[in-house]
Amino acid sequence: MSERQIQIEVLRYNPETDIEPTIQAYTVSCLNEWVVLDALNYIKDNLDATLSYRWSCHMAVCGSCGMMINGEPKLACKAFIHEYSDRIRVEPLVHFPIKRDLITDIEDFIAKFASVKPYLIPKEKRPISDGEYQQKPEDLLKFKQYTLCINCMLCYSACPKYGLVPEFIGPAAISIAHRYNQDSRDGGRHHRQEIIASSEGVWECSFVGACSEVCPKHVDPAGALQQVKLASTIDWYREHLMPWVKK
Amino acid sequence: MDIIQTDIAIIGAGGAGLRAAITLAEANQKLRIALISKVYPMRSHTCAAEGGAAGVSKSDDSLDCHFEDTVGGGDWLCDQDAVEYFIKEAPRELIQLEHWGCPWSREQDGSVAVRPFGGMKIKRTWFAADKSGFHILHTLFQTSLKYPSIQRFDEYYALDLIEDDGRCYGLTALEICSGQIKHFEAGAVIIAAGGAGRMFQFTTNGAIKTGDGMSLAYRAGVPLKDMEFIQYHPTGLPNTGILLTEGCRGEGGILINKDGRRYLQDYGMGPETPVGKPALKTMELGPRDRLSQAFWHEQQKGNTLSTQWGDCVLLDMRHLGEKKINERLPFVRDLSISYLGMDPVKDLIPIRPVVHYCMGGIHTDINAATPLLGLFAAGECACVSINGANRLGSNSLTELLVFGRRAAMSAIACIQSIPRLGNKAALTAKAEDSQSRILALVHKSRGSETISGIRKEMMQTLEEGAGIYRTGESLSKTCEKIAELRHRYTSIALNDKTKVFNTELLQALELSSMLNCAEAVAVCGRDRKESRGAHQRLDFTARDDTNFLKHTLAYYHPKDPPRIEYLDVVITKSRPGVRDYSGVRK
Amino acid sequence: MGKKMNKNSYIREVPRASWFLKQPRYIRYMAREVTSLFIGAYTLMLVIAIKRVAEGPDAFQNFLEILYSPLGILFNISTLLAALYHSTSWFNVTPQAMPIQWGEEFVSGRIIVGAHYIIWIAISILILVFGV
Amino acid sequence: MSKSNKPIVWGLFAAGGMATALVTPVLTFLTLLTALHFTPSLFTYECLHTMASYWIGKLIIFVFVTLSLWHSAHRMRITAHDFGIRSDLLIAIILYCVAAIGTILTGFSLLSIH
Ligand SMILES: Cc1cc2nc3c(=O)[nH]c(=O)nc-3n(C[C@H](O)[C@H](O)[C@H](O)COP(=O)(O)OP(=O)(O)OC[C@H]3O[C@@H](n4cnc5c(N)ncnc54)[C@H](O)[C@@H]3O)c2cc1C
Ligand code: SF4
Ligand code: F3S
Ligand code: FES
Repeated sequence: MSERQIQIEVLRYNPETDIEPTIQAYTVSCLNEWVVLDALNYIKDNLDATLSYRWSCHMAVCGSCGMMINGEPKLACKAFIHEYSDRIRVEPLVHFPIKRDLITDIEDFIAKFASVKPYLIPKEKRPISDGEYQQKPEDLLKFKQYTLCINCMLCYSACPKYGLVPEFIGPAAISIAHRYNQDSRDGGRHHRQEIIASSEGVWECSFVGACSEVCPKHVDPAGALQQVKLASTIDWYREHLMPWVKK
Repeated sequence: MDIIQTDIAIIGAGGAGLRAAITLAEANQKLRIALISKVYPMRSHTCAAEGGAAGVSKSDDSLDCHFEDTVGGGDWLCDQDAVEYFIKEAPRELIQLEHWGCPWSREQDGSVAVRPFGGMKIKRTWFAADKSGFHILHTLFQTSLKYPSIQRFDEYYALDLIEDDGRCYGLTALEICSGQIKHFEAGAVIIAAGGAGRMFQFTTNGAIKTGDGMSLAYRAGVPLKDMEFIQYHPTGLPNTGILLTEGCRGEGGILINKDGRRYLQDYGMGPETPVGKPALKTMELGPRDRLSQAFWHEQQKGNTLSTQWGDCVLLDMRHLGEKKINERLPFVRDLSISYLGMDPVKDLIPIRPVVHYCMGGIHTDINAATPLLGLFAAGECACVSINGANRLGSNSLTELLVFGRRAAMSAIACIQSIPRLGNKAALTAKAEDSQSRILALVHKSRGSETISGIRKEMMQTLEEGAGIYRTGESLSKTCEKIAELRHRYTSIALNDKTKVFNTELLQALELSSMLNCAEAVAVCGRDRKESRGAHQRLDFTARDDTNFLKHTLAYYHPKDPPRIEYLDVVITKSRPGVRDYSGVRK
Repeated sequence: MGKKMNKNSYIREVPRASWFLKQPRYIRYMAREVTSLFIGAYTLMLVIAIKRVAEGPDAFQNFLEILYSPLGILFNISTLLAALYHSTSWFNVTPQAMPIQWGEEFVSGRIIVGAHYIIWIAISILILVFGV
Repeated sequence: MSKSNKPIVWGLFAAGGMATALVTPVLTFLTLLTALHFTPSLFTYECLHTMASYWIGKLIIFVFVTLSLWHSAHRMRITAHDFGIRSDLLIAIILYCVAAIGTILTGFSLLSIH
């Protein structure tokens, strides 16, 4: 197992004492198979117990450990040391306020996520005693990809539109709405349209595509958003040019 | 100190906590529900569960079958009335999740698909590819957003239960982002704070699984039950401990030693079954305890492969083919490639047993009620005793649902029937005490011990003394060591005095929880002088139903090791018998 | 670059007009967007050309004279480059915007992109054959 | 929140994007040839005039030019915003007006060709 001396430069910010964030560098001898999170844990345990960051699963599924690594939004538990040079810069996810060190305030995202009604609004109610809804594998495939989002918010950090227009509901939240819209069991699309087809919704997106490039779970939010635009456009033409056609 | 008034407080927003919250919200819109969690709900470790959730749904299966598999798998330490209830409710809960949108994998005809799991005679595990827990958690979290009465307190760390005169009246919790301590006044409290696998160095558990919930109840006088039973999962990645689900074997993966032999046949799980045609309840589909123990024996015989990460055996899935692996085990493939640089489609994957699950936990009865009035528990932190001495894979996710709901219903019944007459002054004083304890910890300026130092020693001693195979001697040593560590813990001091997001403080609190749990593990283990399920002693190799067909109860003591008591196992219809995974029997 | 906000959080402001210089992928995006300037100008040129055609051969000849100027040549070269960039960047993302499910499986993105390229080439050849 | 009216233009934008992606490169290539005095037959007065004298020719030219105009106008609106120009409404009005004028002009020109 090879080891390398790596300079880990971490953005530090303590709201109680600092006016501005500063960069602090730590030298860590890292095993080549480590991820950046391992290096942070090493620092926390051995060099500086005050360093603060979030993490839990260490297997890229809980979505806690999103941070900017060399300027790119990444999961620290899936950013392999061997892919980096001897100096790694770690900062909190951009576009989110910094609470402390690598910890950001994500309430804005949580509120937006909740606002799109991300739950099944059944097309037809079914009592438990009737068993499960029938859903063919091909129907499952229509939305499966969008269920894989771990809410890590890397896409929000990558999306310049969210940075410029903070009201933008953003990639992950709209993708989860799309996920339910595409579900054969769901009938709640028009409820969600009220929110996601608004100006702060999908129309803030100009298909930069950065969200999909950084998404660690290949959710492809960019794709979801364009599909929502297409569907909303068809809705619009239908409502305005053919008002007699029922929704 | 701020007081937050609520009807029912839930500690933990993993699968069990969310299921409880939704039950409460549906039962009565007017209930004030406080859902308290130290991480945002979707970060809870339920998200890591891969394989699936068991419940009888197909016509070739039966409740009796699920019952037998579970009780036998648990080496007859399960409370059979609880198991019966669990099994009866299981299908209902899984269907309910389906109705909430859980993306279960499907058969061609549109019905929910099931896969085989270890120790089961019939395929009955519902799965959503190999991200079952992830989908369950997210479905529950998203569904919970429907209910405005569920008030979430995300990133609040529960500190102490507030109890007076034998009844629980709420808790104190630290608002992590501000460092302030809040007093939650509640008519009932449900603990759903997950497991404690982080006591061990090599584990599939996430950083948050530090036994806080167990410790909360334990310190409030509620016993921890059957803590000696720690499940090792046979197939973890050797470098990180990341789990490769039992589904790998369920779909047909095989285990071989360094000579290419399917060694499980040498440990009572043979005869060998054809490669790629797994037979239920035998060979690779034996139960976890047996498989992990077989590894240990292979290691003793020198049949394991020595790698840079220690001794391993090999998991061979190549014969499944790329298509099936992508469809059924995409996450496993992704994890192996990312974290080990090996692709199960073409490589043999080295694996070794890894600490995975705590069978033991907060003692509850079949209603999810603890002996402390007003306190309930569900999920991995609880021990209703459906898992006995060894949990069957995929029973736990279902347990979260069944007993999460059960705990909620019991809590409602409790606040309706039992008046809430706490002594205000006494309760406030207790809350103040809790606050002072934390402030003292933060402000203490000089300490001779470090958190990481004590943690490391704790992990080491558990590994040495309470691993797959144990002896009286190793366990006694571990007991002493942990008693010493608990004592030394009082000499730690924090470097971080910041209020906002003081993660060092959290680590200190978590370490104390783990030490409490670890001591229970070691002491309970030392006193159980038999081998049963996941608790295997080299000095008492046989199961001893005369003396130990009993649950161990550990009672907390602030300074000394816990007091141990025993409780009879509830047996309704299945007398202890032989656990047979030879595949010979029909 | 930033400012302090209430609730003690620190906000890093995004520079309004220069944000895209931060990352190559943003520059690629802006390049794609800026093609619209060229395509727009070119289309206006077409509008004028059509108007000149309507006005008669002399008017059209005048239009051609402008086209012959060095500026006209430069403009056409840059428009060609912009148009090529626009086309490729457009086709490459079609599968995201319009996934196609065929039976159970989704058609692979490569096939969708490939199909667009084939149609593009076919149309271009057709126009070339017809137009030259 | 109310539903946005952007779909009106977005429909044209998307259709125009596809149309220009398919056709514009080869057209610009032909005009470049013209500018370099290798005038292809398409860009002679006679050819254009003949094409535009048929209804089908008019239609094709009109649809293409219009879509292309609206595509660019809409994208430029976004681009202006991306460059930090925040008077979105003003920009939108200007650009869409240009596109509308272009559309009308093209329509009239084509109609007057017989
Ligand atoms: C890798 C892995 C794979 C697994 N696969 C399967 C499987 O396939 N099938 C199966 O049946 N089981 C499986 N299990 C087991 C199962 O996933 C867990 O037992 C189960 O998810 C535990 O759920 P829970 O709700 O009890 O706790 P968790 O999901 O762990 O949630 C605990 C909650 O408590 C909160 N909490 C903890 N302490 C505090 C505190 N002090 N203050 C406030 N909040 C607190 C946390 O924030 C969290 O929200 C697996 C486990 C692991 C680790
Ligand atoms: S869409 Fe992808 S990047 Fe965005 S939150 Fe979900 S998983 Fe993360
Ligand atoms: S990066 Fe942003 S602009 Fe749209 S395509 Fe993704 S949300
Ligand atoms: S620690 Fe869970 S995603 Fe990185």
